Amino acid sequence: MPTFNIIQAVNDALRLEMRRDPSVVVLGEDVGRFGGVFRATSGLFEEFGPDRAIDTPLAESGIIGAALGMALNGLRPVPEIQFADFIFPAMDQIVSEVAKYRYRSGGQYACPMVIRTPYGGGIRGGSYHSQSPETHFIHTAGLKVVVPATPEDAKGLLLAAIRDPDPVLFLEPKRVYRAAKGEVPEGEYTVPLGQARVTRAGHQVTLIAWGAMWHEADLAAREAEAEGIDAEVLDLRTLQPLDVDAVVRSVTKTGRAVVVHEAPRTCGFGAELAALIQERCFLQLEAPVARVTGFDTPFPYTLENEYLPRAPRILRALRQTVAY
Amino acid sequence: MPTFNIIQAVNDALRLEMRRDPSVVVLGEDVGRFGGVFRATSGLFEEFGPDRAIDTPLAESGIIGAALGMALNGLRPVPEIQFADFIFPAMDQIVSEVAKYRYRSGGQYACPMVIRTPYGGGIRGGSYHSQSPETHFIHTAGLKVVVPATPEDAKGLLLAAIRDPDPVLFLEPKRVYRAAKGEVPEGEYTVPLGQARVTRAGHQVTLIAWGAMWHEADLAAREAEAEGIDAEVLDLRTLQPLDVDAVVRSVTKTGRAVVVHEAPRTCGFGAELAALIQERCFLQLEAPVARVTGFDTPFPYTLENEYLPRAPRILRALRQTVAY
Amino acid sequence: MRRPSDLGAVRRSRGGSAGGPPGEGDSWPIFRVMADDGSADPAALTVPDAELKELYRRMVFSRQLDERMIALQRQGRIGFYIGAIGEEATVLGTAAAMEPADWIFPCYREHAAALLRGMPLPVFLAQMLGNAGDLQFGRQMPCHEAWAPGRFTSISAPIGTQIPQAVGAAWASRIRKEPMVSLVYFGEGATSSSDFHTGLNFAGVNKIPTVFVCRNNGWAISLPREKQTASETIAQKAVAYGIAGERVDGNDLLAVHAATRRARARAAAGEGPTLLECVTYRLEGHSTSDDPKAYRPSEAVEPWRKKDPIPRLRAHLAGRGLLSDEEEAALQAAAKEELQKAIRDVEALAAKPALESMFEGVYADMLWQQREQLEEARAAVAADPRVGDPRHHGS
Amino acid sequence: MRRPSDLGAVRRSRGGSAGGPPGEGDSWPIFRVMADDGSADPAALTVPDAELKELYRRMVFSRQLDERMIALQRQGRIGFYIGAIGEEATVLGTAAAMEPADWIFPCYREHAAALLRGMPLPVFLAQMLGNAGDLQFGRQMPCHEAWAPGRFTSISAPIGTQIPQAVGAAWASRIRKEPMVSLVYFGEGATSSSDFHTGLNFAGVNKIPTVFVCRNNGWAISLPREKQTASETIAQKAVAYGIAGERVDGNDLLAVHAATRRARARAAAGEGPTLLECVTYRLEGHSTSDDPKAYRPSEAVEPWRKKDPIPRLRAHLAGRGLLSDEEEAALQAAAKEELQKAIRDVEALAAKPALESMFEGVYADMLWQQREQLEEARAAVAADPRVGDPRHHGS
Ligand SMILES: Cc1ncc(C[n+]2csc(CCOP(=O)(O)OP(=O)(O)O)c2C)c(N)n1
Ligand SMILES: Cc1ncc(C[n+]2csc(CCOP(=O)(O)OP(=O)(O)O)c2C)c(N)n1
Ligand SMILES: [Mg+2]
Ligand SMILES: [Mg+2]
Repeated sequence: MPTFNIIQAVNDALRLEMRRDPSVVVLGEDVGRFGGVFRATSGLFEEFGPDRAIDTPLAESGIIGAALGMALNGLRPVPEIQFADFIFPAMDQIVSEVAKYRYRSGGQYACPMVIRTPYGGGIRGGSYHSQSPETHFIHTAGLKVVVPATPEDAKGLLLAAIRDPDPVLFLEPKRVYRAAKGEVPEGEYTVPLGQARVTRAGHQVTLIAWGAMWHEADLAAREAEAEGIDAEVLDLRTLQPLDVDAVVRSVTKTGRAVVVHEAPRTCGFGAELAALIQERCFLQLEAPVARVTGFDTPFPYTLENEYLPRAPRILRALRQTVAY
Repeated sequence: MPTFNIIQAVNDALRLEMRRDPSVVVLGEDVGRFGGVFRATSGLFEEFGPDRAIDTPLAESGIIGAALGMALNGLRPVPEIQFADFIFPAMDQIVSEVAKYRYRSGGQYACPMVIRTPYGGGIRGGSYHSQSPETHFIHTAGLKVVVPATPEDAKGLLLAAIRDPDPVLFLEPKRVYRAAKGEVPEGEYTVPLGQARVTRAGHQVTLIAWGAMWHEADLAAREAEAEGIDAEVLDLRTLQPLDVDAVVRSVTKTGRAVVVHEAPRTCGFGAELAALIQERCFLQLEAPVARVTGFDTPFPYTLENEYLPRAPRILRALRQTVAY
Repeated sequence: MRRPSDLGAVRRSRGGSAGGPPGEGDSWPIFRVMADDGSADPAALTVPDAELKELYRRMVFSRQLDERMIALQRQGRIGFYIGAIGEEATVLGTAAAMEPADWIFPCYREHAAALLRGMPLPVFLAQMLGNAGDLQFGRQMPCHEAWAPGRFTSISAPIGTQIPQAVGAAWASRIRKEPMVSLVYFGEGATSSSDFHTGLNFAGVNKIPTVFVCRNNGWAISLPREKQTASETIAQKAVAYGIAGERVDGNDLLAVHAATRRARARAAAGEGPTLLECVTYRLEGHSTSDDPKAYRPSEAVEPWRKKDPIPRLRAHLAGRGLLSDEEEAALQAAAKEELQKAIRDVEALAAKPALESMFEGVYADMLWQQREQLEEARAAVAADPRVGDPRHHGS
Repeated sequence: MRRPSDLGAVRRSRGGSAGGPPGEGDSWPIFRVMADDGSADPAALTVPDAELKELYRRMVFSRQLDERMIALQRQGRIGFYIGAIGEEATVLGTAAAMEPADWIFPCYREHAAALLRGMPLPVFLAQMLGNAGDLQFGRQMPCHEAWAPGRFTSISAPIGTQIPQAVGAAWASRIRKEPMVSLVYFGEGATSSSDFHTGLNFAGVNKIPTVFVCRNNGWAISLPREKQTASETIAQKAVAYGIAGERVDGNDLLAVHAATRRARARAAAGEGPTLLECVTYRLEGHSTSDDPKAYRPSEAVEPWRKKDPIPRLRAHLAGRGLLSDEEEAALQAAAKEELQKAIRDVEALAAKPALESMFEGVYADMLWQQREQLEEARAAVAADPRVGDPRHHGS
């Protein structure tokens, strides 16, 4: 098995699926000839030509709007938003159109597509190259939201997402784009959407994370172990549909939960997880569900490490939750 | 004191503040000569002229972008989005610009404005004239979010919002635009942002709502009383900043909470409230915080009464929560 | 430095121009085939007689449909209506000029195009009622129909969104090397929207075969055209995108049809998209929610009533001996009868679609949220019939 | 039906045109004052000699600043840089043509305009470092400066957003009857954005006094201009908005300055906005994050290196006896020294702004969330110094 980083895994998935399915096209700013500012679509233009690796003008609403029309008419588009921070000009197309097309047309039409976009902080990107906007899309019925943490999952989840009948927002954790390396099976395989991964078994507290923050959670759990705290770690992988059974199963066992995410705390996905956990595990809970998150501020530049909910802050929350 | 409905109260507030402060202008689609599709800006064009009651072309990002520039340069704009469902084309201007301008410029600039928009269902408006998008904006640090439920509050909160140094999203509950009538003090007064209103004292369960759903909560609480359930009802009035003290105070007393909102459940503001309550009242809670909400679907047309979390569904949740 | 008025120095139109422009602005030529009295140069006729008569019949039907629906709305039998009174030549002239395999992306006044594309009248009416017969399960307001068998896409309210979508659909066919041209409708108000800009720009750069039809009906709710854009015409906006622009008398069915054929031919030949401005007029309020008296003097409307596209085409047909008074009376009566019967049939259906339809179709398969919430809704309805009752409202 | 190439039939420019256009497309005339060799018709000169020399000095300074910052980035001393190498005449010619009370809405390459507007170099540099001297508290990436005393607004990354904002600011002044004209910068890539469209349309309808400056530098990251729009020129997009459009040689400081003065005068006179296309070239990569070799052959750049605006203005000044070799050497040396000293001073400041600055300024006063979270952050940092340490990363 080759060792890939996440960019390579994404690239591999796109190439394989474009070979397998002639209806798959990629489109976006700089994704064609250049191969993407992170090189995730590198080589696709050369192999599949300008009709299937499409450079678009600088307009996110155009990218998603055109992708929607393509999807209605039988293509399987994989539009790229260059940074998740730049998804907002396309918000109307995504929220009002992509998410609602099947429903409103009574199923006469559907517009499956995978909107790929690098997200998250830790690359010294400041307020506009660091954000984690998942809440907006989890809140929008009609969309699925997927976040891989590892190269193997990146490839398998992306292949599953492209084959999925529903529109998927595929958030790629750019801080670990190159840093996260791992063996990736050759050829096609899928990792089913909607299934969390228990990456570490434990019985004292459930630690829930995804994307780049899963790596921090993993580190924190290892450090916690040295202190005698036995944490079970979940990498959610899919935020919508959430693997609620996996969450409930784990928290029912541990009685405690800590949720980690980069997005600001208020109305972040951690709030939904806390709400669900207290709804479903009320009698098992021995401590409040704790949230270790980005703060309720725009994403800062110089102080980004203070802002991000990295291992030291997670470790603190584990200690407090276990001691509650 | 005159009896006003919410539209009249909004109109009165705008007129008074435009008389008092020459920097206040209203702008948006059909708000000038016509006075707004709901007539909320009626008469302002006649009194203040086309420079201060401004008809704009059909482009929400232009409305908010222009308002931002006006605010930088000393005006106090009150842009209107004709229906909250149409706020998404302006999402980038709101989330990337309005919300972050003060912060990113180190306080060199600020762009206070009040974005007024009718929101919510119950007027047979279907998927695109019924939505409640508050989550998106509560999650966006830098914005305040206000929702009046009564004419008196509509006027006082709107006056406070216009004088507030921060940008405010002012969501007007259009189902009760005309139905909610009440005495409204003449002349200027403000209702401070960030203060919830206890509209009914009780000791068994805290019922939290806002906007049109506060009226449903109120009805449900009255019906519950007949069944011997003693609910305390909170009208939040401001969602950001939330009056967290009022919430904690009430739930600490009652030990139980039911949250009501029209927006879809997943990642709705009810999730944040549940998360906060379990964080802060963990040891007092005797039942899970319950959510009575819109469902995780686009807003339907024919079945909107089944969709909306109206009194009968709230009553059910009160019974279940009290019996837990 | 050049001002837009300099554009007046160049006036050309492929099809020739009979009479002066009916609307504002004269820097861009306006294409007409029929004079106001319905007369036309026989050499300029391109629509076969039978087809022309059929289009006339459809215009009459469209008018009756709109009037009937407005009446139903006033009687509280449907919740809302938005129609095309005065714009029938624009809607039918464009739609009829396309090929069956072409996709049509409607705005919200193109019901006549939906019916032309084969949407059965009862299905259309069930959408107006949002009842058990509605293929869209009462999920959307009236006038938000979709008809996939006719490649007539799904109407939504947000203005302009369909424009880049139409570009994407045509692009998909071109990638597969299928001959298809998409056509998309929007009002002149929509030219201010973001998606107008991205749609036309994407199409221009990539020479996508799309015909952009602007129904310039002079008003966007209460805003007159000159408050929407300072450009003298809509057609000249094509210059910004390096694409063809054409201005046509939108109340002249023959001109609209011919111009659309030309635009379609260019698109199909790989010569790129066209922005087609159809100059017409919204004779009634914006919708049944609107009362235009608050912002539009009725004098402004009068001249346009005289340009009504239906009497104009009738005069044309009559002048050419293609339509007798008896035929006219017969097709008016047939339309009335068809409508009456269909309304009766559709109103007989159950008023509400099934509860589960609220939760289905959000995703291809329900997620656990929809499954759980359907059960929750079922239990709530079972426990208390007031759950779905509009009379039981707070406040 | 008219195609954009018909536009070629009308060619006019107020200022006259010396030599052919340097860029693509020829349907819209390009305004030049200086020939490639720096020579110019004395009658066409509008900038006083002293001001011209000062602008030359600023162009040289801008070039040195960019080069120095790129070097600092390579050395890891700043995190990112995006500059204006090759575009100095466009940036300075436009900014210098405005009045002090005018507002400037930058894109992200107009650092020379910030300095011209009085932003002190050390303050600018502290923003590059995001350190304790940064007036913006290290909240944004380098090159996102703001300078309110000079009415130079706050740069953000999302493309195009500043365009309608500039319209709003000028609108506010007009409502108050203050004489102010706003100027807004953007690249040709930004003309595809939604906000370009809404900004120009709003300004057109309301005749807002705004000068829209498009730095057409040929590239938007890897995308060449012809992949951005099918219009032959950017200036012709003005036609869509019924506003004035002008195309100018962006490497000709004299032409840029004169054209901006004209546009400003029209705006101030109530004649409405102008879209000013400055045809220039991005000689380097998009930013320090970019390597243009992956998409742009260096042969494409060579002709443009010969059109570098700095040697061209130097030749002009020298030709007119306004700049000796000694003066040239002196101003180069002075720039170098000023930069060196300022960098040294600013690098000596504390690397991080105070922790509370992360929570302040989100709102005028902190809400309870920021207050509580500041305490949380303080406690976390106090308990574990690794909290702010980039080396302690998972994976
Ligand atoms: C994004 C958005 N903003 C506002 C509205 C409200 N609205 C509905 S129709 C309309 C006017 C449309 O005018 P025009 O495009 O000329 O079409 P017409 O109704 O004249 O056919 C407006 C403002 C909307 N539907 N969507
Ligand atoms: C909304 C948005 N989408 C994408 C980007 C990423 N991006 C940054 S600069 C740029 C190209 C801009 O090109 P142009 O407008 O020509 O300006 P130039 O850099 O050439 O000065 C892109 C795509 C962004 N900043 N904002
Ligand atoms: Mg119109
Ligand atoms: Mg550029």
